[in-house]
Amino acid sequence: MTTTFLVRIQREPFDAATEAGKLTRGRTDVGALVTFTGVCRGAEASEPIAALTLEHYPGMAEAEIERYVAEAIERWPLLGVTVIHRHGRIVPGEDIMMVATASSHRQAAFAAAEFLMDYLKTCAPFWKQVEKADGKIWVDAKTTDDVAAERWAVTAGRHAAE
Amino acid sequence: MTTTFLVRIQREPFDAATEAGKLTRGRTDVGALVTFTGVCRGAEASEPIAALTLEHYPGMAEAEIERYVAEAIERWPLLGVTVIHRHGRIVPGEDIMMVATASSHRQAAFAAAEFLMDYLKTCAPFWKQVEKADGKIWVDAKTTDDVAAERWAVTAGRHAAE
Amino acid sequence: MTIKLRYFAWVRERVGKPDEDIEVPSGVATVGELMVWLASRGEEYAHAFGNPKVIRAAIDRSHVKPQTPIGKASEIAFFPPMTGG
Amino acid sequence: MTIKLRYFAWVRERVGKPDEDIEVPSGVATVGELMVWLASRGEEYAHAFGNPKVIRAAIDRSHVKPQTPIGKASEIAFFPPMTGG
Repeated sequence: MTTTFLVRIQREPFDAATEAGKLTRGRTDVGALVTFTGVCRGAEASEPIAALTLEHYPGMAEAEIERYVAEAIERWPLLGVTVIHRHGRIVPGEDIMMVATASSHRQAAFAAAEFLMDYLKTCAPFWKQVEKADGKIWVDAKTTDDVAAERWAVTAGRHAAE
Repeated sequence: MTTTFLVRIQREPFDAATEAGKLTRGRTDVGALVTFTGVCRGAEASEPIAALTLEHYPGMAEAEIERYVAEAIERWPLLGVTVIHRHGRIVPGEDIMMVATASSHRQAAFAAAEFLMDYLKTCAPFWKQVEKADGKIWVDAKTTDDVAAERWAVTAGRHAAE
Repeated sequence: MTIKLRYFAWVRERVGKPDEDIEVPSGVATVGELMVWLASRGEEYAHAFGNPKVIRAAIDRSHVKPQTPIGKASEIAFFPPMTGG
Repeated sequence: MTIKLRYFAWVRERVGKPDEDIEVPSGVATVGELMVWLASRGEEYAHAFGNPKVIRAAIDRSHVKPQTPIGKASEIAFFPPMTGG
């Protein structure tokens, strides 16, 4: 089983559909394709925002995400994984990031996509700042995201801060 | 909160990306979009297949899926749900069906998409027949699918066979 | 009481028709009893309904269990476990 | 020993620069001890590192805990909890 995978950090917008489509094109072993798209909302904590700006740690961001992808491929029978994450200024309605997972069966594709999202949220070195009417503020990390990531650590956990 | 939803049973191919895109277009309250696409594989139980044919129960298929969608909307804060399922002859590499869920947050979108898939697999009146070298055979239902659907029944369960 | 029966997938193939109208005989009160009676109607029916445990049923387009009363059903469908998605 | 420090998000804003090279003073062996020492370097550092519990660290681009020894690190980064995705 060959697993194709792609991790990309970029300033430019991407087309989630095109990227996900590449995971199934020209092959007939994929039975399930799960695509998650994170979209910039027009409000944060009930207050309207004009935009968000994503800061990241170049080099570490790619390396860290590639580690989660490698672990996902080890855990589930995946045929393809794509992770794209933007940085820079993003306005409401634009896509921030995407994860796509392809497998023969749906459980693996769903589990891997959720696993990747949970780790991305809590461990990938990105920070969101939002532009509100009264200035720019850094978004607080959510405890619920830590809890979500911890559920995968029962059997592995080597990507938690060591 | 208005939830837009669409359930369609059709013979014709569909474009999953276009359909999923409709759930976010022109609105800025969606933060998470999960798309599941079920794809016709070139093999079933390790034997190559030429095609599969999906039979369905017209009228009941739509009604049944609409019930799961209504339950998903009740359980999770969803902003949009799309379910499209094909019937008729489908060749390897073609999309069989899709589920797309949009929400402000990823957990709801993921959970609802998995819930809908588990019920579709076990309760929506569709039957797959595959064309192999030695003739046409009906695909057997999987026990693992029943188990997957049962995990949602702990708190609701009213869509199990009553 | 006349009821429309509908068959799908291999149940349809074994019975040899997609649907038919029947008179429910007296003494047949539940969906399970209807399957037992159907199995007695000839070789093709015996082949289709010989093992009722593997057959699912719906009354008026809602899933039902074998012990469900036929009641005022106007359409009863029989089919194997679903394999869509 | 010279080490490159990198700061991100509000840690960077409070310190007032994205990175700097420092000499690790003797007696500072762990990442946590380094944060305590950094907090003593002036008002902006005190503001950034005054509450080290809310700051995460990475050595050479891998997450580490406060008790992790600095060892032969060439780059140590400090930042708030991540909020990507």
